[in-house]
Amino acid sequence: MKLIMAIIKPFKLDDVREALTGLGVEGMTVTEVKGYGRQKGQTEIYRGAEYEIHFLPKVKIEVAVNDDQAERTIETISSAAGTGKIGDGKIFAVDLEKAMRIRTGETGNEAL
Amino acid sequence: MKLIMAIIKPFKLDDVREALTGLGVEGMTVTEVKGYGRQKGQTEIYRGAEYEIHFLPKVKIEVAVNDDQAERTIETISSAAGTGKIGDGKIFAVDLEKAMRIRTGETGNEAL
Amino acid sequence: MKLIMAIIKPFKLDDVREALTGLGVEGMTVTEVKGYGRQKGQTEIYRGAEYEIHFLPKVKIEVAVNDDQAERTIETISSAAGTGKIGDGKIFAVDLEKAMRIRTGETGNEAL
Amino acid sequence: MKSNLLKITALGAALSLAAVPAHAEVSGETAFIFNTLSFLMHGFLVMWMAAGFTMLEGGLVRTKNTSMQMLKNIALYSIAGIMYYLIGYNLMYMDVTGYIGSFSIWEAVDAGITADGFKEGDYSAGSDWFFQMVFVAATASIVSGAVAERVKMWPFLIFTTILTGIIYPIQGSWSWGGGWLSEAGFLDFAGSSIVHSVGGWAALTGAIIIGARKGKYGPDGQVRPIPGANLPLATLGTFILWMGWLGFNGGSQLAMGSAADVRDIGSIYINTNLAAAGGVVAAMAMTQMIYKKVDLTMALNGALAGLVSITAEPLAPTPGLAILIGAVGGVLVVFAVPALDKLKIDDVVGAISVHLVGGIWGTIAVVFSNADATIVAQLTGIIAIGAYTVVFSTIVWMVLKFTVGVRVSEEEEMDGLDKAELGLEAYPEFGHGSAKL
Amino acid sequence: MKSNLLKITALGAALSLAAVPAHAEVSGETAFIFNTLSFLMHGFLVMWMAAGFTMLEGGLVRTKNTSMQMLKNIALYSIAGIMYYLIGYNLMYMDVTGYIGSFSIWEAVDAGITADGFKEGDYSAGSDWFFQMVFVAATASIVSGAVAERVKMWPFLIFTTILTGIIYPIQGSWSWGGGWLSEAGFLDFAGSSIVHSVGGWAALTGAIIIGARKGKYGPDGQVRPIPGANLPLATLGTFILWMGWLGFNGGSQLAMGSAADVRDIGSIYINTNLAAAGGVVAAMAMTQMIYKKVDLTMALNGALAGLVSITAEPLAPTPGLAILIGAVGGVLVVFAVPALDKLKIDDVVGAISVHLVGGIWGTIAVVFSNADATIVAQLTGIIAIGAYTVVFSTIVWMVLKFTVGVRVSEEEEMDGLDKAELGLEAYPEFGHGSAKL
Amino acid sequence: MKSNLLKITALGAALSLAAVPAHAEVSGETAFIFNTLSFLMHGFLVMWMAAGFTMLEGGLVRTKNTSMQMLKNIALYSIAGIMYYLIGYNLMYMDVTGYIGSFSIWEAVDAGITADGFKEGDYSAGSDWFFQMVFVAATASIVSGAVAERVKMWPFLIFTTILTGIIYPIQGSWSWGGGWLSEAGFLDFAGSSIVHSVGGWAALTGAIIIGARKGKYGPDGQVRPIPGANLPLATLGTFILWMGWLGFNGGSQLAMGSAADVRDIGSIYINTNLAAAGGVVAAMAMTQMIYKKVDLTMALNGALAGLVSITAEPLAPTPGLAILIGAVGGVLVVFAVPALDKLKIDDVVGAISVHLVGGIWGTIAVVFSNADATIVAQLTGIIAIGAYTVVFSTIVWMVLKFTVGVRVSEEEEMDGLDKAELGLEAYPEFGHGSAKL
Ligand SMILES: Nc1ncnc2c1ncn2[C@@H]1O[C@H](COP(=O)(O)OP(=O)(O)O)[C@@H](O)[C@H]1O
Ligand SMILES: Nc1ncnc2c1ncn2[C@@H]1O[C@H](COP(=O)(O)OP(=O)(O)O)[C@@H](O)[C@H]1O
Ligand SMILES: Nc1ncnc2c1ncn2[C@@H]1O[C@H](COP(=O)(O)OP(=O)(O)O)[C@@H](O)[C@H]1O
Repeated sequence: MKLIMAIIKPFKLDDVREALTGLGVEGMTVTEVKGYGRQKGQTEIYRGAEYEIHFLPKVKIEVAVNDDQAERTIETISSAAGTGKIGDGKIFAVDLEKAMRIRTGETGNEAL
Repeated sequence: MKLIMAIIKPFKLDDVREALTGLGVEGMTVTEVKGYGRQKGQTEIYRGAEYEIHFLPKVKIEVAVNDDQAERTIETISSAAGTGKIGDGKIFAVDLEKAMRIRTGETGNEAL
Repeated sequence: MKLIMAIIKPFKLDDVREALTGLGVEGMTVTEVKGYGRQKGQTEIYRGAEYEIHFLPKVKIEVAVNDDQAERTIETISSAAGTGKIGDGKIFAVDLEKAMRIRTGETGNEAL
Repeated sequence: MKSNLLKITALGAALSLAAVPAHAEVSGETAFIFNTLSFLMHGFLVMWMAAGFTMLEGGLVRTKNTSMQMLKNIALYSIAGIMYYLIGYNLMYMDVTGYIGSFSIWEAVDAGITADGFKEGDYSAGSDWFFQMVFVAATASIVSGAVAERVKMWPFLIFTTILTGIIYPIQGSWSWGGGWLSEAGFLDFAGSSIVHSVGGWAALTGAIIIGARKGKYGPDGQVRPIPGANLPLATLGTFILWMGWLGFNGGSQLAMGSAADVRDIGSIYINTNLAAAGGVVAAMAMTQMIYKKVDLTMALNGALAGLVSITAEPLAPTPGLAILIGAVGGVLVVFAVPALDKLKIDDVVGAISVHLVGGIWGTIAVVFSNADATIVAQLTGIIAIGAYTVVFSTIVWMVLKFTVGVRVSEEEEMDGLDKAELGLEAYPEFGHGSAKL
Repeated sequence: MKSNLLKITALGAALSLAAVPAHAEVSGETAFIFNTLSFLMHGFLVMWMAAGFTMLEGGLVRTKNTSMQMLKNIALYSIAGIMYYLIGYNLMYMDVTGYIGSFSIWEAVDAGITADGFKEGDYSAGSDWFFQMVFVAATASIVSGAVAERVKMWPFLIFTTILTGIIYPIQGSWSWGGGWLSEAGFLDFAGSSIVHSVGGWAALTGAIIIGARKGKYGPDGQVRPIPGANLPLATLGTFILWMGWLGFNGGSQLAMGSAADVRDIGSIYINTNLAAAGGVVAAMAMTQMIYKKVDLTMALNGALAGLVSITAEPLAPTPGLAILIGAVGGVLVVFAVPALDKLKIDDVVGAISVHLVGGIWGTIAVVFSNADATIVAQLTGIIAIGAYTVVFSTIVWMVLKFTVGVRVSEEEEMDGLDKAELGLEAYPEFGHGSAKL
Repeated sequence: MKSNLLKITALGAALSLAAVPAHAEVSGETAFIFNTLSFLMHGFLVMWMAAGFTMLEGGLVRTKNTSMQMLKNIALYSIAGIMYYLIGYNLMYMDVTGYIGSFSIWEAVDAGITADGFKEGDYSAGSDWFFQMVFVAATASIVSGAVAERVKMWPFLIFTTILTGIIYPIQGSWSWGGGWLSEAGFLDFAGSSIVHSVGGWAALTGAIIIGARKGKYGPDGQVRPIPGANLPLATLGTFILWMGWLGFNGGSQLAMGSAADVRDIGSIYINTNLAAAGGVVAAMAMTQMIYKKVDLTMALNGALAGLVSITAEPLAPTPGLAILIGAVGGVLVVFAVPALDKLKIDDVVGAISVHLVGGIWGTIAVVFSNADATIVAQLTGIIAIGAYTVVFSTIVWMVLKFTVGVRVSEEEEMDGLDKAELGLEAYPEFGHGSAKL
């Protein structure tokens, strides 16, 4: 199993959710985050003083999928979240050793 | 070492924290998240229009434990967080390569 | 590649960010979290009743780096975030299998 | 607000209740003070409504547009005052030909205070100006709520400038200025039509011309609700408006210098308050019945719809009738909001449903309690004011659209106006202790 | 609020300060206008207290119950007005037998305005109704704060209906309506007992019958604080109440038509304000001494306790005594809040400590400054009003409990009333830019 | 606020507009009631400004200091009232020698009400006290905003005690108390200098002595903005202050018992309102021109700067001039804020720029409309009041600094004052459903 983490633009969340649902992914966890990458923050003025906002609002989604689905999930997120502009985000994948559904106690792929 | 992530119902947080303390787990990180699994969101009405709330409020806990404790930690979370109803949540575990306590610089199991 | 997660004191965030920039790390994701470790919560009084605040506000940073940079990143965070007092925080590292930059589709080290 | 002529007629009707030696024992100067005080006291209550609109709208937009809503409202209130001084007041009240007053700066010649003593009903001209001025601002606030979250700031403020300086005053001259509508027998005590519908019509044309927020309506016509970010703020705004409305309607008695006048102001307070109460209860009952859940935002809109509905005639109804008139307003708003959505007219805060629908209903409802009102005259006023405001507003919005543009870019809309147009956030913090993100 | 008879006595005492040619130079109609204006102006201040209660309570509950608190308060204010019109006012003031008035709808027969001229102390009946009405709403607001976060909405609103339509007016007839308590010499100028304690008793029975919030008290009796979610909102609410209280007490002078009356209103403003100040300082000092930290929520409660304490006699005390009376109120609240917790009576916002404890203290404190007050009469009033309200409220809460139920399910309580009963959230956003979660 | 002597002069000027049979038809007692009512009504508006300052400051600090800002403001308002009663009022108005009044507790001897009837301009002493008292609190609020986020609570409250009990009243005696400054011809109608600059000077010395917030200024002199956490709250506060200011300036007419007086109050309302409007528009235009983006917080500060600027002479200017005076205030604030930052004087909410800079400008601007004002007298007042306040404040701040300390530790500052000094959080929740974190 893989745990796929993607950091995307907040307003792309709905598109990504719909795309993943279309793929049969049945669960997702979302966190409000801030971040920067090549898309550096912006310069703003507040009460006459310039300052750099280093972190921009993003949304992090986490999806646990079985190994077969991993590649397709990444691609789906990538195409649903992309706008072609800087700040589109990143996708990371780590190996997921265990998964358990609390209600039933199922583990492994069953639990996803 | 393992990093155990569990997504649970918010009001179960205190029970889980107490159960883990009982187990001797000495640290924990909590994040406010939203998510869905088999428990799909609900339909609500707002100003005369129906809409689906896709994501429900959950709490994500992260606990780093040594390998021996991992299994017991998962079980403890599972039983403390369970209500038997949908939406009880999921537990994931990934392999934790390194851990460090910033204050002392200790690493590995010492750091947990 | 490694995904480095560090839980630090909120007011240390800027120092850590600057230190990492100095190191050439080009991206970072930050999450507002609460947590406890050896630094247990505090006792407070509210309307005449004592109570323990179990979780204290922290900030979690996540940085994906290539294998070579991992060690140096951990050390940099550690020294930038440290105050020598309890509650300084922890750093965790997990193996990162895949990374992708959404905008360009680059993967692996290129994507970081 | 209506001319003194109309007022005296209305009073005549009201007085039939009890024989009153009106003004018998109050000296001319004392009456002058009372009348002026009424404008001032009720005026500061109406001024307070500016805060009410701001909080209401601030609570019903998304966080990313909240600061902009704050700015637009404090700016429009400022502009309204300045414009009403520079052009508006005299356009509305000075040498009205029937259709329009004169273009000139307002100057306080306090005709009321003369060496020859005081005439019945005299008051200080400045206090009247102050009271009238806060009404104009209300009209502009209505528009700001409807077109929130996508209109560009400066074009919106240009529209506000024209609305408060020209559009509102001209139609106001027809009725309160003593022009043709007042001759035609049109009755609108405190402005269900003259203030609220005008704001509502301007909001409607704006909402249509600017278009709906991105994502509000799905491709197959489905409606995607965009919940307001801060309901306590919206509730606070509603209470502020409720309080201010006592001044809005109470001060529109235009006099407090006799026992009968102050008694009437009391009746107006009661009716205004109970109409709002009726609106709340009706909206709650309706949403419970239709949707099986009470909708807080509809209850708030219900209160406001009740207030708008009673505004055209807050004096003549019995309290029981006032409750009913307000309740009908509350019911109407529950239906109007989804109806507008079906038409894909995107009104962020329900301003059109409250102020336009409620305003029309309230103007019609005058005939139920005021014997001097005729349905023909009322409809004449509703239609004339509506047609005029729609045409004039459309022209202004259109000119703005094809010159400077009225709508922010899609990306700016996504990022939110706070970031895009103001470069700041309403709640900029992230991480309880970290200030400098 | 007290009958005019009582007022004149009180005035007599106050006037001993300086020889005053009361009403000598004010014409009857002018006095009528002033008296009526006092009701109206102070009435809109008291109306504003509805917003104060709403914000205070909204700030002291958890986010998941905030919208519900908004709704309950705007609904109860609406219902209070309608019920006081339909039954309450006449039950309290019309043909009071000594124990009860008459069951009938209020009708404004403006007795004050007649062809024969004006009698001393005349005012418009409607303005009095308006002023009285806003008091009823305050009573209901007190209950809503205490039983927040677990009571079911509609049953709560049914309780409110009965409280404002029947429970409050009947006991009100005993004193302000001129019934047996006023004959017995019971003095309660603006309602420490008649308004605040009644609300407090109804809240107490409610809190006991409905039971504590889940998780508030641990298995071994320990108290688990549940901090309020929004302290700025609670502070705003306190300031609103403070402002409104000037109207609450000032307007209870019932007249402004003579130099002596308006002078007395001034004294009332001063004492009301300073009692609140005393309450704040005392609560701050107490929490600093006992807990080594000042508690903001206690300071807010201290202000309100000071206000409640001075309400039974805001005119007679010197400013120094007013500070003291308020300060004792502030001290009492610091002890009452944990004491109630020890009894496992869960009062979400401290309403019982503020309004019931403060109300009893204030009613007793009348004897320190008003020579006409006797401790026996004051205790008679306190006990009679308390016993009556407890019995009546208990019956209503019990009937509700065993019919429709008064408490939401455990799961609904966990999810919060906003989600469970209203289907919405007070602050629905998540992710600064994502509106549609 | 100025002595009656001054007022009558001012009136003389104003009356030249129209021949007025002042007070001709109003009986002595009726005038007494009107005058007193003006103090009371305008007094509750100024009291409301306490809430305005609280919300403004609460919105412009960071979340971690919000509760402390709430507490400090409700505490200072309480202390101001008590101190002004115990010492302040008599020090300012009782037997003023020219430089100071007498040390004694205020006692309401209602000189105005005598058996001999009423003299021109009489009012109840208590109402005057109430109106004056709320002014003192405003002075203290100004300080609280500037030194927020790092000053220790109790030392700050000690400073407040001295400021409101001694510093403010002594200089007040020089002008409004009839002392040497009023003899010198210094004119400050409602307190641009006497209230606002005094607060501003005390804030300035405090901000310098306490030092900047950690992290506000970088090592190389760069300015790091620390955005306020809640702009809707700050906007609400601004609207509250705007409303309250109508009372602040309007009530400073000190009389309402003649047609001319109430007319003048009307003019004051208009000018006050339009000066604020001018301030908003000017600040918006300036920030747009200089920074290419409108800054909401500057627009809010602009409104307040406009209000402060018109306060020294809100009666004499034409509305057009009032707009201009306010606009200059709005422009000044846009430059003053970054200028102070360049000097590394850390003023959290812009209090010094608004109240001190605006106050000086307003005091000078009197000469543009009031023929009795001389630039020499105005500068004398500005300098004398400034020097006195700076010296006295410096001494108090310094004594506090070297005894109990004025600043929290660096760690407490990092954690926030709410946690460090109060042990609670303004918004304690985390996780929508989890209350007990
Ligand atoms: N190396 C990294 N480690 C962790 N998070 C990252 C990293 N790089 C980018 N991110 C996250 O991804 C978000 C989007 O990054 P973006 O600016 O699009 O990066 P790039 O342009 O480099 O692809 C950032 O806001 C940040 O939250
Ligand atoms: N595949 C998944 N990947 C990531 N998070 C998930 C996944 N499935 C569920 N979750 C998280 O767990 C929470 C609880 O899921 P739940 O509805 O109880 O799932 P199930 O009924 O499938 O066990 C969800 O709200 C979501 O945050
Ligand atoms: N075992 C753990 N698993 C997950 N997070 C932890 C763990 N231990 C500590 N943390 C996180 O690190 C933060 C800082 O911990 P701290 O109190 O400094 O720990 P210690 O004193 O044990 O090093 C905590 O608030 C918590 O968020």
